[in-house]
Amino acid sequence: MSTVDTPSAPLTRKDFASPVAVRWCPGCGDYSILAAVQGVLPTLGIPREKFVFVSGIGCSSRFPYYMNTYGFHTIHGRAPAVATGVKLANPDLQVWVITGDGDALSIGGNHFLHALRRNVDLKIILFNNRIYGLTKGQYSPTSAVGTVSPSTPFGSVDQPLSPLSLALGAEAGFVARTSDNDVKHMGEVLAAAAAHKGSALVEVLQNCVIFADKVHDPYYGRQTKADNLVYLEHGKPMRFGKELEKGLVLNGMKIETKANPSDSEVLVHDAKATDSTLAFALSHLSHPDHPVPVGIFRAVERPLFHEAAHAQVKAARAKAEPDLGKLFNSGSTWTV
Amino acid sequence: MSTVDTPSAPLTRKDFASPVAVRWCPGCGDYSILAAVQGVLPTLGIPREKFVFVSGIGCSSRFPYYMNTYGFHTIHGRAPAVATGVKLANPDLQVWVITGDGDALSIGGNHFLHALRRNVDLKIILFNNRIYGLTKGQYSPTSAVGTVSPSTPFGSVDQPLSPLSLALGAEAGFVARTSDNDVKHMGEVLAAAAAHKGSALVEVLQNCVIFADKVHDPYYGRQTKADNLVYLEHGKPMRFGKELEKGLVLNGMKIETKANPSDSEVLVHDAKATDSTLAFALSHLSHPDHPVPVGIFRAVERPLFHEAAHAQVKAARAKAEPDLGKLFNSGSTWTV
Amino acid sequence: MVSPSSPAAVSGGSSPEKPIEEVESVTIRFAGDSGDGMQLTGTQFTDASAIFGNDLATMPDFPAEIRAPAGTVAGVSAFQIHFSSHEIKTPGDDLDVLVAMNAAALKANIADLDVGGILVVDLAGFGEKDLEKAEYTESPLRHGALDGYRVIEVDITGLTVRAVEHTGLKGRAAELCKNFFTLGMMFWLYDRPAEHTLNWIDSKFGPKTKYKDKPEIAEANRAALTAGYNYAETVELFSSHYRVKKADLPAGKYRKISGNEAAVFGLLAASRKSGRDIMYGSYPITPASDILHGLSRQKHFGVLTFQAEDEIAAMASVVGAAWTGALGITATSGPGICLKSEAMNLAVMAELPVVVIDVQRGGPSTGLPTKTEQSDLLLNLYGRSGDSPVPVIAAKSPSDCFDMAYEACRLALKYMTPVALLTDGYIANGSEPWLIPAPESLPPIPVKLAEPVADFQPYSRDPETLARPWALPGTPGLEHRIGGLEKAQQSGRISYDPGNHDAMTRERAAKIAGIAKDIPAQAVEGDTSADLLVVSWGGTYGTVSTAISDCNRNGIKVAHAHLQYINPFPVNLGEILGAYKKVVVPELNMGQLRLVLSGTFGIPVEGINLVRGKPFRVSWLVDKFQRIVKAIA
Amino acid sequence: MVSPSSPAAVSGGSSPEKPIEEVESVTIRFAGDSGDGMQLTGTQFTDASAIFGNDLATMPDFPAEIRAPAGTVAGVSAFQIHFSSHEIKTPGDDLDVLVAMNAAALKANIADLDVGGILVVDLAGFGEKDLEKAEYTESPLRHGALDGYRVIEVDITGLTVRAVEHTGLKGRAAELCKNFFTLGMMFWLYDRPAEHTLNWIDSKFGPKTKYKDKPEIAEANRAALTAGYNYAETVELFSSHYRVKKADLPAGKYRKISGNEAAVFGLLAASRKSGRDIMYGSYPITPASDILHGLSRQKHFGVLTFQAEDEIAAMASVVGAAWTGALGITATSGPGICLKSEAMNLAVMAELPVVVIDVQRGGPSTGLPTKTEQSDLLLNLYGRSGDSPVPVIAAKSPSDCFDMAYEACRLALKYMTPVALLTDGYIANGSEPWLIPAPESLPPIPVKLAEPVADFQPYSRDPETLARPWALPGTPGLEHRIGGLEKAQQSGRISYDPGNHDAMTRERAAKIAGIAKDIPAQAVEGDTSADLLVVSWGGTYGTVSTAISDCNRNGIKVAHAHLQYINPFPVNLGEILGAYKKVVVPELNMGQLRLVLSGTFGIPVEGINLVRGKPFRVSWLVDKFQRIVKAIA
Ligand SMILES: Cc1ncc(C[n+]2csc(CCOP(=O)(O)OP(=O)(O)O)c2C)c(N)n1
Ligand SMILES: Cc1ncc(C[n+]2csc(CCOP(=O)(O)OP(=O)(O)O)c2C)c(N)n1
Ligand code: SF4
Ligand code: SF4
Ligand SMILES: [Mg+2]
Ligand SMILES: [Mg+2]
Repeated sequence: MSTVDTPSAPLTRKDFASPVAVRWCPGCGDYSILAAVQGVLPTLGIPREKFVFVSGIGCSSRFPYYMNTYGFHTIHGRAPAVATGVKLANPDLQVWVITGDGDALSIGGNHFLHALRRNVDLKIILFNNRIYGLTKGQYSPTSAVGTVSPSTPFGSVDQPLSPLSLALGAEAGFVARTSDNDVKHMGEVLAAAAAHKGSALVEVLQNCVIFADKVHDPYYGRQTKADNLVYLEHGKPMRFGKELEKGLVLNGMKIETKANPSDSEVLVHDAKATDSTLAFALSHLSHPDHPVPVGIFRAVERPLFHEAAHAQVKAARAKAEPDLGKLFNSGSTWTV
Repeated sequence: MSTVDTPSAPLTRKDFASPVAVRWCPGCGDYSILAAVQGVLPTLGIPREKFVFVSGIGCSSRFPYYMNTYGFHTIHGRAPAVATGVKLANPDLQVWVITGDGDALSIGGNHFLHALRRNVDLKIILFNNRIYGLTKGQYSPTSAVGTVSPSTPFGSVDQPLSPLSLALGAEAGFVARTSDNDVKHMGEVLAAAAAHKGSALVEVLQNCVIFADKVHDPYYGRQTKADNLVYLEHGKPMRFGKELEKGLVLNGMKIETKANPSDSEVLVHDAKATDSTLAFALSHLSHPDHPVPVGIFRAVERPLFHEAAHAQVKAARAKAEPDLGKLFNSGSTWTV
Repeated sequence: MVSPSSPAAVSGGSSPEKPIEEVESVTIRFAGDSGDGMQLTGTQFTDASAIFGNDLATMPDFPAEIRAPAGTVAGVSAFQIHFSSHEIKTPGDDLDVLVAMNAAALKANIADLDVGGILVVDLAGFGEKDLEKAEYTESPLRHGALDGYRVIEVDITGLTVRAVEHTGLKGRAAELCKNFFTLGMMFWLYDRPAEHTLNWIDSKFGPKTKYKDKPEIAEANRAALTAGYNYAETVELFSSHYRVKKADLPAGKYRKISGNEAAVFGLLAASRKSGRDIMYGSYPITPASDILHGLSRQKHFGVLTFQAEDEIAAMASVVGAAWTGALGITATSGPGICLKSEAMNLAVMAELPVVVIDVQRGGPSTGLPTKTEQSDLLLNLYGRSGDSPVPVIAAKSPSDCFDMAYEACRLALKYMTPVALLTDGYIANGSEPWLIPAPESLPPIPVKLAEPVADFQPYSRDPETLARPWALPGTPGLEHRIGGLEKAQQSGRISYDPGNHDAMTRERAAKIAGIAKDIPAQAVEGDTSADLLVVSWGGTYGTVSTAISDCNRNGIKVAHAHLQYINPFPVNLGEILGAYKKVVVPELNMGQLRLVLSGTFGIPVEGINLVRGKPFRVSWLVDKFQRIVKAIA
Repeated sequence: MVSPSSPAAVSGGSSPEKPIEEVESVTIRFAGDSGDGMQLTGTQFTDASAIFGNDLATMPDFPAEIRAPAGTVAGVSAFQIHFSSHEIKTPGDDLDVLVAMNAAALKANIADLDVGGILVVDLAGFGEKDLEKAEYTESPLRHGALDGYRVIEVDITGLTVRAVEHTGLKGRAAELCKNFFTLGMMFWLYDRPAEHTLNWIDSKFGPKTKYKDKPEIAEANRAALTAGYNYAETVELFSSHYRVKKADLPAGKYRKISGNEAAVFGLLAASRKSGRDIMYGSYPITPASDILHGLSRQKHFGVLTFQAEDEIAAMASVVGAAWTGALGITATSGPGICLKSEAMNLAVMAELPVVVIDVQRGGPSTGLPTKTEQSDLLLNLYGRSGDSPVPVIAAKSPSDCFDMAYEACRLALKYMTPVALLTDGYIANGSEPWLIPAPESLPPIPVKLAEPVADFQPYSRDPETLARPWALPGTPGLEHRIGGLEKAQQSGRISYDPGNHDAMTRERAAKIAGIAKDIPAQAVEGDTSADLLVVSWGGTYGTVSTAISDCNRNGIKVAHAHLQYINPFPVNLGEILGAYKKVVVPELNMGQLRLVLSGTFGIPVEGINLVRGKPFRVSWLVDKFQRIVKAIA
C-alpha cells in the first residue's frame, strides 16, 4: 500500500479509537490486542483512511467496531475472502483481517489457507483462545484432546492442529506468534507483519477469562514463561530458561531441548530461509514436551497476488483500448 | 474395519467391476487408477459389502459408479464430510474417498484438512491432474503459475500448493504419492494405505489427456523418470538416477541433491518418524529443482476418531440404560 | 426472626399479620446485570410456582451475544414468568411486578410495567456510577419519574451483606447472595414455598458437593433467602401479599421444559422407538446450540454427536450417516440453513432420512442472533436449487417441540426424505409445564430395511408411501451406487433422459404431497361461526390463541387455525379457508405464510406482520383483530 | 467438376440442372460423435445463413459433462439451427433435415425428425462396431425402420478421404475433414454461399497461422467442402434443392451472439457507462463458466477476474470489492447459488451493489448439469435467511442477456443492492442474430459516491431511491464500520432495538419495492381481447410467444405477458391479470412463478409444467393453449 500521502499531523493511538464502547468481558485478552494494534498503526506512516479491518464472527471479530478506521464485520469464517475482494479492488489499502481460532480454522479453514497460498497481501491476526467464546464455550480446532465443553461433556476427541503448521502447509510467507500478556512483543510482531510485503499471519495466544481461563498459563504465565517460552529472533540462538541455560538443538531433523548447550550446538534462528522446514519444525514444538516458540517463525517474500492480477490488467490496457464499439463488432458481422 | 467374515470364495478383481460402462476419455489416467484399486481390494480379505466409495464431483469422482461396491457420488468438495458420517455410523466399513485436486483442495479444502486432523479412518485417493477436468480445463490449486486455461487466458497468477504439504500441516498420519503410469507402485501404495489404521492420503499423479496432457511427463515420463523421481522406501537411502548415482543429502534442514554421494551421507527414509519434519521437507521437493519423491512419505498411527467417539458411547452405555422414562422424569417434577 | 437453617420457617404458610389477596395470574420480571444471577432467580421462582401447582410460562431475555460492560443497558439480563390459577399460553404482556437490580435494568424494562404495577429496586444499584453507565442524567427514583407505579426501594445489597455476615462471607462474595434475598422477598409476596430452593442450594453447595469445605456458601444463600422473606414480612414494604391458587391442570406428573430440551427428548424418543441410533452432526450457533449440548449428554442412548467444522460438513455428515443406517439429525439457525441447503438437496435427490431443525432468529444475515423471529419459512420451503420439495413442520410451544421433533423423525424414516422442523428462539428458550408422557404411549415408528434380492432396485418405491428402500452399506448383496445426478426410475442409475427427469421430479413431488394423507386434519379453534379466520403457525400459537380467546370472550367473533404442517398442508385446509369471509395471518415476519397460502389456494389473504425480535403482545393482537372484524361488518 | 481451390465455384450461384424450391424456414440438426466436429459444422452453416440474411436461432446439445466412449449414444454431440425468411424466435421443434454421422447419432435424434424429413447418414458410421456401441441389434438402415423419411445414404468418410488424397493427408487426419464434406452437401442443398467458411478455413489453417508449414490441412478442408458441394450437385442425391430468402430484419449491423457472450458484453458496457471497474469473482460451473472465460479475456476493460476457491469465497470477495468501490459481479448455477446465499445475505444487510447471475440448469442437487430448466426462481427470491428482498430479473433470449445484464448493474448501483439475474442453459448456449447497438445509445448509469461530511451517516437514505451512500475505503473522513448485525437507522451502528429492527426491515423492503417505479410497465402481446392470458418469464419467451402467434393466427384467442421483472413486479401487472378470465403460466419447473403470482395477487393461476431439460415444443404448447381456450368457452 502507498505510504505517499501521510497526513499533516502525525497520528496517535487516539486517532484509532472509535467512539463505540468496547464490549468484551472484563479481563478478556482481546483488550490488550486492541491496545497493541492501536499502538502500532500510528507508527506505520499510513494515513488512517487507508486502513481497513475485516473480521468474521466471534468475540474477537467485534474488533473492527473499536477501530476508528474502515471496518467490515462480515460473516463467520469468510473474512479472508471478503478481504481478498477489498485488496483486489483497491491495492492501495492496508487490509487487516481479525479472526478467531474457530472463525479462521474451523468454518473458515478453506479461505484462510487459500489467502495464504495465493499470498494475498492481508495482515491476519488470529486470536487463539482455544475455544469458541461468542457461542459460550464449545471446544475449537485448537482445543486440547479431552477438553470438557458444552458440546463435549465427556471431553473432546478431535486432535487439535497448530494454526502455524497449517499456514506453512499452505505455503504462508510470514508466520508469527505472540501473546496477549506481552504488549511490547505484540507491538514488535505486529509491526513486522505490517512491514512484510504479502500475507502475514500472526497468532496471538489470547486468554478467554470466561470459557478457557488460563489455558495458556502453563507456558506464558509470569512464573512458567521463562522455562516454557522460547523467543525466536532471526540470527539469534534459540536459548531459553531463567539464565538462558537451555537451548534448542538439532538431532537429525528433530528439534530437542538441551541443558547447558555450547553456543555452537544451539540452533540459530533463520526466519529468512526460503525453505520452510525449520519454521514447520518449530511450529510443532508444543507444551509440555517442548518450549513454545514465540516471535517470527518465517518472513520470506513471495510474489504478491494483487500485483500479479493487476499487472495483467495493466498489460492488457497497454495493448488495447476499452472500446465497446470494437468489442461489439468483433468477430463476424453482417449488415441488413 | 472387521476382517472377520471373509466371504467363502476369495474375491477377484472382476467382483469389483460394476456393470456400468466406464466413461472417461480414451487415454485418461483414471483408467489405470481404477484398475489398480480393483486389483488391490481382493487382496485385503474384506468382504465386498464392507467397502464404501464416497466421491465429490469431477471426472475422478465418477469412480464409484465403476466399482461394484457401495458407492456415493456426492457433491463438490464434500466427500470427506459425507464419508466421516458413513464411518461414524458404521465403523465396520472400509471407507474410501475419491477426489480430485479441485474437489479436495479448492472447494473441499476445509473438509479435507479436518478429516485428516481428526484422523477419521478414510482412505483418500486424490487424483491430481493439476486441472479441472470435468468443467473443461480451468486451472486448479495445483496448477503451476502461468497456466493458460479458459479462466486464465493470460496465465494463472495463484501460487500452487502441494496436497501433501497441506495434509502434513493438518497433522495427517499417512501421506503418500504414486503415479497413474506405474500400476505396480500404485498397488503397493494403495495396499499400504488400506492397511494403515487411520486416515490415509494417497496423491496419484494423473494425466488428463484433454486439458493438461503430459503435465507430469517432465518427471514421470519414461525418459525423464530415472533422473526426476526418487522412490521413498522406509529405511532405504534416497538414491535416484539411472545408476542410482544421485542421492538426497541433508544440509542443515535443507534437502539437496548430490552426485555420487557416499552411502553414509545419503538420507535414509524414515516414514515412521513421529515428527513430520522430514516428510514435510520431502513434500516440498518439486521439479525441476529437485527430484519428485514418490512412495510413502509418512505412516504414523494416531488415535482413531471413530474409536474415541464410540468409546464415549460405550462408556456411557456401561454406566446407564437408555431409559426414556428415566430421562423424561429427570430433574424436578411435580404431580397434579 | 426464624432460624435461617429451618426451611419450614419460610415454607408458604401465609403469615397472619398481613392480608392476603387472591389473584388469578401474575407476571413478574427479574432484571439485573448479567452478573446478578437473574436467570437463576427466575428459574427458582418458576420451579416453586410449578411445584405449587400453577400453570406458567417463562421467557428469558439474555443480553445480545456480546458481553457488555457491567451496569450498561446492553448488559441487562432478564427473566419473565407468568404464573396462574388457570391455563395460560404466554409469558404475559404487561408486568405486575418488575424487579430492577440496577439503573440499567430499570431503564431497559420499565416500559413494560403495568400502570399501578409493583416496582422493586435495589438502591445499591442506583449510585452515581450506575446512573452514568445507564445513561441517566438524573436518578429516575426522584422527580416523580416513576409516579403511577408502586415503587419499593430496598438496599437489597446492603441488607444481604449484613444477613450473611455471620457466615464470614464478605465483599463481592457476600453481595452475590443478593439474588436470593430478592427471591425471598418475592416468595413472601406471592406466598411461595421455599423447600425446592433450599434443596437446590443444598444440592449445589451442600456437603455432598465440591463446596463441601465451604459450608459458608450454602449457609449464606440460605440466610439471604430467609432474610429477604422475613424482611418483606416484617418491614412495611407491601400493603398486602398475594396468593395464586393451583391451576386445575390435567392430572398427571409434570416437569418444566424448554423448547430445546423438548426437542432433545423428542429426538431421543424417536431413536428408541425406531431402533435407529442418532448421528447428530452440528455446528454451534445461537439459539440452536443447546440441542447439541443436550444430545451430547445422552450418549447412553447411542447418540453420536459430531461437532463438525462448519454447517456444510454437519449436513453432509448426517447425509452420509443416514445413508449408512443412522437417524441423521442436524440443527442450526438461519445462516446455517443457507449453508446446509446444497447438502440438504443431496438428501432430497438421494432420498435419505434426515431431520434439519431451524431454531429461527432475527435476520437477514447475522441479524439479531439472540432475538426471535419466524422469517426462515420460505428459506426452508424453497431455499434449494431445482424443484426440491421437503416436508416442513413447525412446533407451536416449548413442549410441542417434543411432539414435532418426534413427528419429524417419523416422517423422515417413513418417507425416506429430509424433513425441515422449524422452531424459534422464543419457544426454544422459553419453558412451560410438560405433562410427562409414558414412553409406551408414544406412537410406534416402524422401520423396514431392504433385504438382499436378485436385482436390487434402489429407486423402486413403496406403493403406499412412494418411499424408496433403505439399503445399508455392509449388507451383502445390496451393493449399489447413488448420487446427486438425476436417477433413472427404479434402477437409480444416472439418467439424462428427458422423460425420466420429468417423471422423477413428479415422483419426488408426489411422495411429499402424499404425506398429507398421513397427518391430522386441520382443527379450527375459537368461534367457527365467525367471518374472520386467523391462521397462524409455529411459536406464535400462545399469543395468537390467547388473543383470540380474549376476543371471543368480549364478543368479537374470531376463528383460529394454527398450522403445525406447512408442507404438505392438511387435506382440509383449503376447504376451511374457503369457509370464511376473511383470512388473516399474523406472523413475526413480513408475510411468508401469507404468500404460501395465497399462492397455494389462489385466494386473497391478509397479513399482520411485526419483526421486533419478540413475541406478539396479546393486547396488540386483540386490537388488530377487533379492527378487522369491525371492518368486515 | 470445379477446381477445389476456387471459392467462387461454390458460392451460392444456384445450379440450373436441379429445380430450386422456395421454402420459408428450415430446421437442420447436425449430429455425430463428440469427435466429429458437429458444433463447428453447425456454426459454419449458421454463419453462412446469417451473412446470407436469414433470421435464425441455434441450439447446441453437448453430451453430458462426462466424456462418453466414442460411438455411444451418451457421446453424441448435436447442433441445431433454425433459419428463415421471416422472424423466428426458436431453434425449431421438428427437424426438416437430420444429419447423422453414426448409428448412435441416429438413435439419439431420429425421434425429432419430421415425417417425410430428410435423413442424411454417413454409411461409414454404421459398421458392426458402430451398431454395437449404439446398442442396435440390427442396422436401422435396413428392414424399413426408416420408412417415411427421405433417407440419403452416403459414404461421407470414404468420399472425404478420396477427396483429400491429393493433399497427402491420410487416415484419421483425412477422415477428420468429413464434417466439411457434410457441410458442403448442406450448402448445396440450401443454396448457401461458402465464402465465409473458406475464409474461416484460411484464418484458422492458412499461411498466417501456426499451420503455415502444413498447407495440406487448409487445402484438405477446402477440398472436402468443395467435394461435398459438388457431390450433392452431381450425384442423384436430392430431388431438388432449396432456397430460403433473406428475412427483412430491421436494418443495421448484426452479429451472432449467445446468451453468455451477451451477458459478458452487457456487464462490460455497464462498467464503462458507470465508470466502475468490474471485480468478477467466480467459481467454474456448467453452464455459467463461459461468463468467467469471456470476462477474463477482456482485462483491458479494467476487469479483474478472480477464480475463487469456491462459490462462498467468490460471493464474499465481490461483496468486499463492492464495498471498496468496484462493480461486484458473480455468476454460477443452482448449486452455487445455494452456497452463495449466506454471503449474498450479507450484501443485503450491508446494502452493497453486486450482481449475481444464475445460469439455471436441471435440478435438484447435481441434477442435469448440461440441460436447461427454470427451477431456481424461488431459490433466488426466497433462499436467504430472514426477510431478505432483492430485485430478481430474467433474460428472455440470448441477445436479451445483454440488456438484462446491463439492467442488473444499473439497478444494483442505483439502489445499492444485490441483484439476481436469471438466465438458463438454453439461452446461455443458444445463439441468435443481434442488432449491434451504438455504445452511445445505451442509457447512462450515473454513480454518486459519498463525500466527506461532518458526521457521516452510512445508513442515511436517498429520499427518492432509499439507497444508502456509497462511501469508499480510502476516502479521508468517511471511516465507518458496517456488518451483518442489524443496524441502527441512519447511523448504521449495531442496534438490538426492537422498533429499529422492524423499521429497518421495512426500509429494506420499501427500497426494493420502490424499484417498480423505475422499470417499464408490463406489455401484453398477442390478442388482448382474449379470455386467456398466458404469463411466462425468462428463456421460454421464444417458444411461448411463437406458440401464441400460431394460436392467434389460427383463431385461438390468447394474450401473452412475458415478465422480465419478477421482483418487484411491474406496477400494472395486477391490473392486467385481473382483466382476463383465466391466467396460465407455462414454466420449465413445477410451478414457481405460478405460486408467486397467486401469492402476490391472491388470484387463481394455473400452471403448465414440464421439466425435460429442454425448451418447450411450440406445437405442444399450442395444443395446451387450445384445450384451455376450449375449456373456458
Ligand atoms: C454460519 C454461522 N455458523 C455459526 C455461527 C455461530 N458462531 C459465531 S462465532 C462462533 C465461533 C467463535 O469462535 P472463535 O472464532 O474462536 O472466536 P472467539 O469468540 O473465541 O473470539 C460461532 C460458532 C455463526 N455466527 N454463523
Ligand atoms: C457447488 C459446485 N460448484 C462447482 C461445480 C462444477 N465443478 C464440477 S467438478 C469441478 C472441478 C473438478 O476438478 P477436479 O476436482 O480436479 O476433478 P477432475 O475433473 O480434474 O478429475 C467443478 C468446478 C459443481 N459441480 N458444484
Ligand atoms: S467470552 Fe471470552 S473471548 Fe469472549 S469476550 Fe469474554 S473473555 Fe473475551
Ligand atoms: S477430461 Fe481429462 S480427467 Fe476428465 S476424463 Fe477426460 S482425460 Fe480424464
Ligand atoms: Mg476462539
Ligand atoms: Mg483435477
